[in-house]
Amino acid sequence: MEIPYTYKARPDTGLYNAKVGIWLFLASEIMLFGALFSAYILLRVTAPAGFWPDLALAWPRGLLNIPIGTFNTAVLITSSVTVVLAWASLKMNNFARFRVYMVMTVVCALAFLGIKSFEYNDKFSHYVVRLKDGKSLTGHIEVDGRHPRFWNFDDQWSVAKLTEKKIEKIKVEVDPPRDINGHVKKHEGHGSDAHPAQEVAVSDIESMGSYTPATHPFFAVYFLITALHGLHVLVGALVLAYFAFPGAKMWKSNPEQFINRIEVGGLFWHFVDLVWIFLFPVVYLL
Amino acid sequence: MQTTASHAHTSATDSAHGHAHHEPGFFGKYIFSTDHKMIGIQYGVSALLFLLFGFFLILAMRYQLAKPGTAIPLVGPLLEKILGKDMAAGGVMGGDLYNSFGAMHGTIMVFLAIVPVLFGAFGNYVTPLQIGAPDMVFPRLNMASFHCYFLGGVVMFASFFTPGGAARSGWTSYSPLASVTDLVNRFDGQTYWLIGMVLLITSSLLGSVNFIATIIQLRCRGMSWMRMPFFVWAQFVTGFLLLLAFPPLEAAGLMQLMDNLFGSSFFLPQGLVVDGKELGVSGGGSPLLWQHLFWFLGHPEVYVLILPAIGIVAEVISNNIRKPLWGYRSMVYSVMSIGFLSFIVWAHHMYLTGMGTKVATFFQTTTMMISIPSVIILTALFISLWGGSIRFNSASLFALSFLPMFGIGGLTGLPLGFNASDIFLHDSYYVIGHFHYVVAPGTMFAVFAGVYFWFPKITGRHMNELLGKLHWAGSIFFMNCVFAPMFIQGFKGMSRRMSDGGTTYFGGDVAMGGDPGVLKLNNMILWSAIGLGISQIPFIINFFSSIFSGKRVASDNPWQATTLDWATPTPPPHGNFVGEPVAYRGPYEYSVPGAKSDFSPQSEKP
Amino acid sequence: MSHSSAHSPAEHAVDDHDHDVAAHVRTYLIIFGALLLGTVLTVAMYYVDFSSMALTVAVALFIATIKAFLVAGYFMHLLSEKKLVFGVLILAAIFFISLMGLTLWGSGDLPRNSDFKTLYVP
Amino acid sequence: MTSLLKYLGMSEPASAHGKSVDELLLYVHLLMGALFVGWMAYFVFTMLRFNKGTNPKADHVGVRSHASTYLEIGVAIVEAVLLIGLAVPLWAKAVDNPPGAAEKPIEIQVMAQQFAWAAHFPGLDGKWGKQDTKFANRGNPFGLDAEDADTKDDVSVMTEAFLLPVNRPVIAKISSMDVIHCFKAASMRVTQDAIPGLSIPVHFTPTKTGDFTITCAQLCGSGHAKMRGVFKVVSQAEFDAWYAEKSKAGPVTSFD
Ligand code: HEA
Ligand code: HEA
Ligand code: CUA
Ligand SMILES: [Cu+2]
Repeated sequence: MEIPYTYKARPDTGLYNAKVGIWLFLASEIMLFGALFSAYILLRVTAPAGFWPDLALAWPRGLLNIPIGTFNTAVLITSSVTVVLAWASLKMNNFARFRVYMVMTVVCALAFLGIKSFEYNDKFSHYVVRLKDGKSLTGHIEVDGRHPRFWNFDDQWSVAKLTEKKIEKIKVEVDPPRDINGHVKKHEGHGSDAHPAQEVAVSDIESMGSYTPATHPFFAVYFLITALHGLHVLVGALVLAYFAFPGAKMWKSNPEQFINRIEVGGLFWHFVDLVWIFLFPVVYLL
Repeated sequence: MQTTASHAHTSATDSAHGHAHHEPGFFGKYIFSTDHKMIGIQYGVSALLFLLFGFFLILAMRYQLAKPGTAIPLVGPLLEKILGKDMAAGGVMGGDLYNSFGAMHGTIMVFLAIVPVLFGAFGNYVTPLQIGAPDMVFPRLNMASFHCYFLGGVVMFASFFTPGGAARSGWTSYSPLASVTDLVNRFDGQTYWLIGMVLLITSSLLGSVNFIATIIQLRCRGMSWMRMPFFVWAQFVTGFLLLLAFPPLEAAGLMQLMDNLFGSSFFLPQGLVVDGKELGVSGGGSPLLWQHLFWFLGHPEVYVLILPAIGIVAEVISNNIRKPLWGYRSMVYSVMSIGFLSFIVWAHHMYLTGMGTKVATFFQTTTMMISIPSVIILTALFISLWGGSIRFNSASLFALSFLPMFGIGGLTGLPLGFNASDIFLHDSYYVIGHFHYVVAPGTMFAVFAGVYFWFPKITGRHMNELLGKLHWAGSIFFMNCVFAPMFIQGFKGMSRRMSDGGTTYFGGDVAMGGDPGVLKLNNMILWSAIGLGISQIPFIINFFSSIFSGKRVASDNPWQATTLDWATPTPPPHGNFVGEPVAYRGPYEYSVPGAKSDFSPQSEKP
Repeated sequence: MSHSSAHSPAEHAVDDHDHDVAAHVRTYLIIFGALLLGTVLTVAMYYVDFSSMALTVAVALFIATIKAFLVAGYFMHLLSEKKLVFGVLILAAIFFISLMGLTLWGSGDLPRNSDFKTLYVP
Repeated sequence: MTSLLKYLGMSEPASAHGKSVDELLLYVHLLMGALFVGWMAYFVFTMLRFNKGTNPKADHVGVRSHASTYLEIGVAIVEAVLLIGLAVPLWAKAVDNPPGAAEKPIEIQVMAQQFAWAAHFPGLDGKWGKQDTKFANRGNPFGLDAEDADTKDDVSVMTEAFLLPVNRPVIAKISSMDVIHCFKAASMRVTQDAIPGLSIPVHFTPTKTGDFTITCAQLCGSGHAKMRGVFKVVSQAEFDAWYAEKSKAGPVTSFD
């Protein structure tokens, strides 16, 4: 016996099955990301003052790369519109256009992930170095002529490890100074002189850590939420890619159901975009 | 509609498989089945096995409580051999082993036994039948849900054999304890626990999406909302609880996983000094955040345990008293309000973490509010009995005993729900008594009632009544002997989760007002628990022997029931119904004045 | 269902008129522009000093909410969606708000004179 | 009335607010008892009266009266009364509002660690010594700075019992250095989780002298069951003598 309403809407609810399913699923996703956002806000609100050394603030601000984040937002928004255009193309019976839009969507997704991993690497090699005199520096470091790489665990430095390896000095490419809001101070400008390299004696260092989850709850939250979001992007991209190519066979056999599938896949994709719409200001800008 | 069983077999195969007749192979039939009935059976068997396993864990613990410091006979040396000297030196259960058994007992009973058997097994098997659906709405998701559950179970089970042993921070896994118990093995039992939980949560999410969508979309013609059997309503609300309450725990689980594996500090505050040394973490986290996220699931979860159980009981009772449920509508509204309210009472588990008056008042008010719909449901069930013509068989005995047992458990929730009296009772054995009355004689009895009740539909054979009644008598007697003394122990101030059974506190400490008499109760509980275990033997024998040699059912509707699940052939074939089922009336039209028999099935044309 | 038809012919059946969908496409492109504009505004806001964190947060969330509304309302066709979907989303919204709100409230309202620190952390 | 609870096995309360806690417990249990007995009687009656033998033909409608509605409303009202009349005010008084200076409360710090309790008094000078995480270890759970002048006369009690004077309010600031524990002095009707990262005051006024146990009521690791603390409630004079002596000796923690 066939399961009814797989592609025709049930008269009294006005919905076909998969649509009910996806909205229920999205409701649970709201709770999932909602819990993470709640955790973020709670941790931030209760963070002890002076906890982040760089600023007189409990919570680091403005440490993420805003231009890149903005660009990625645009990429994701673009993919959101292309996916809905793909669906509209099918509605207008234009399969070729559908495929073009779908491919564009998937390309955007991959671009997003690529850019994100670039950002990740940047953070993993960015250090906060707390000095014994109470001051602290942040910036990329250079040890023995090498920059740390996040895929290489031997490359993650700590004071203990430096001492053990008998390394006496490291170089810190110090970040431009920031004001209390985390904004880069204007007159400092950008360019090469914004990153003066400074030698630091290991014996002067109290502690150091890269911008990783272990260094501050902010990074823990940032990495957890963006990684989970990235996973959603990845899964979404796989599903959409499947619909664009192998799964597109259904367009011949059962066009109605195929359009529904695209709609449902699109709903998921828009949701991923929605999460980012909140994620971007909340972790990059606030 | 009524055909004999053997006849049903043929007719079913004819019509349902008529169009595409291919028999699935072994894997297709038993492991990768997408048929809701087979998935229900898979869930049921795995969950009952976990139930037994959870019981063995607690049995070992109860021995340790009754005779602290002595080796567990038979099992002790085995534990020492398997789990190592650190855990069970000389066959005596150490503190760590006790804690890990306790944590795993709670986890296994809740997430791997009772929820899967109620929601996964009965929910899967019965819900589509009762609403007249051919299957679940997403059969492949349904299969994936079972696979995630099974994998989660395997991970949990495997964790016993990791270095350092299984998780041992309670089923609640409070941070920082969960993050600092094992600083040597970072990939420890707790990590397994978290991974297992993520799998189980995924399974629940897939399941709940499926259930809700099925109930919304696949109700057959005539099956309006108010004609749904109460069991279906219970599953519907349970689905929402799982759908919306579980994700925050998933989030929390991921955070704790990060704390354990990547050294982050979501739940670890500044300035932790563990084992006399400063813990090298950044700090800045909040231990209470974990508790909030855990109990945000934890409280709805307890209703996940009880609502389907009440659903089963309602079905069995109305069938066996030959009478409609009294106040069906108010029961439905109550179950909805329970579902809604259960999301905003969670901090009653956290009264003593430090709460100001305002928040504490909010949560105890909602807690008292949620007890009202429970009272309404129970009252409706009690009142239904009036004027009935009650039949006592194995199923109905269990269902009827559910009522006072759940009553005791629910009532003892009240003094816990008032924050001021919880000051005294918090984390004492009173709490253990409270919730075991709801989950053990409560929920478990509903499970048994359900098994006896639907067994004939599932297998085409009855279970043995004599063995069933034996099972019931032993169970109800020993259940009470196990859990009633716990209230007394609680009043005497005995704390839960104590590996020495309270000897440290009660070793003649007169000021506590505690006389060592409470310790003697531990002995009684041990023997009762053993008795309880023995009482299950008739059930296990009955269960397996009846599959092969039970009395064959005389008709497709051996209990003369009204709901659509009995309007199918026995056992229901793939696709469930012969012809399109239609519901013409409410679910419990028993003893309708003027009707020709004392039951008017939903599917019977008026 | 009475509720649907007038505004949303496109999503129900494949035999909708093409020009309806074409009209939708125009809407999508407008929304796309609005979203990009919203993004620019969000970033611009970061460089404006509102001199109050609360105000900054309010502005940022306000813009984000509008963007979310556009995506959900138009791309996800929520504006013309069935009641049932709203029911589910409203439940999720209520529970999300209570999770966030009560957790924050609960962690803030401690017995009098409690401190957010261990006895010795300065 | 509250002595009824003794039959249930409860110890006498030994603090000023303890009686109110017991009253609430009693009233709730009376409500529960009434419901239990009433419904059990009804239940047994239906089993006898309405089984297949005694009532072969079921009645489609059953109960026609609205008694149950009144009963449900009754339960709700009793719960509301207990809530508003007893639980909320009691919590506000016994948990939230600390005694004012006029009542001359004696302030102590309580620190939990795996698996022991420690108490810290400011000493005769009435000033707390300087405390810092970097000094904290097993022997010095309060992280006292040995160099600090205010520390010298502090009293910090590790394993033996500490003393409290009878009939004087105590404010105990509860905290933990590692995991969550729970400070439970059952006879005092006091329970408060000891949470790292938080310092939460509880207050009570002991009204009886004698030895009292502190139970750890929150799972905290392998030694949870053994984590027992003891304090003695004594007369003011006895307390003063003990306090002076301890204060002179300085904190007994080993500063290693
Ligand atoms: C199925 C499970 C289940 C159910 C249904 C409930 C139901 C309730 N629970 Fe329980 N509870 C748990 C499972 C459950 N609980 C668990 C597992 C824990 C411990 C978790 C842990 O810490 O590990 C716990 C702990 C717990 C606490 C925390 C205690 C503490 O740690 O200090 C509190 C506090 O408010 C509480 C309250 C309640 C209340 C008010 C209800 C109410 O909903 C009850 C309403 C029901 C009634 C009021 C009954 C009405 C009955 C009649 C009208 C008729 C009676 C008739 C006869 C007896 C014949 N529960
Ligand atoms: C649904 C949940 C559930 C269930 C059913 C049970 C069932 C039982 N529980 Fe448990 N328990 C918990 C959930 C549950 N428990 C939780 C959450 C905790 C807290 C953990 C923590 O502290 O973190 C706890 C803790 C707990 C403690 C406290 C430990 C401590 O604090 O130190 C005790 C002590 O006696 C206990 C005892 C029992 C007993 C004797 C049963 C008995 O009722 C068990 C009876 C079961 C059987 C007799 C098996 C029957 C088997 C079959 C029918 C199999 C048939 C098989 C086939 C046909 C294949 N439990
Ligand atoms: Cu400390 Cu339990
Ligand atoms: Cu609860």
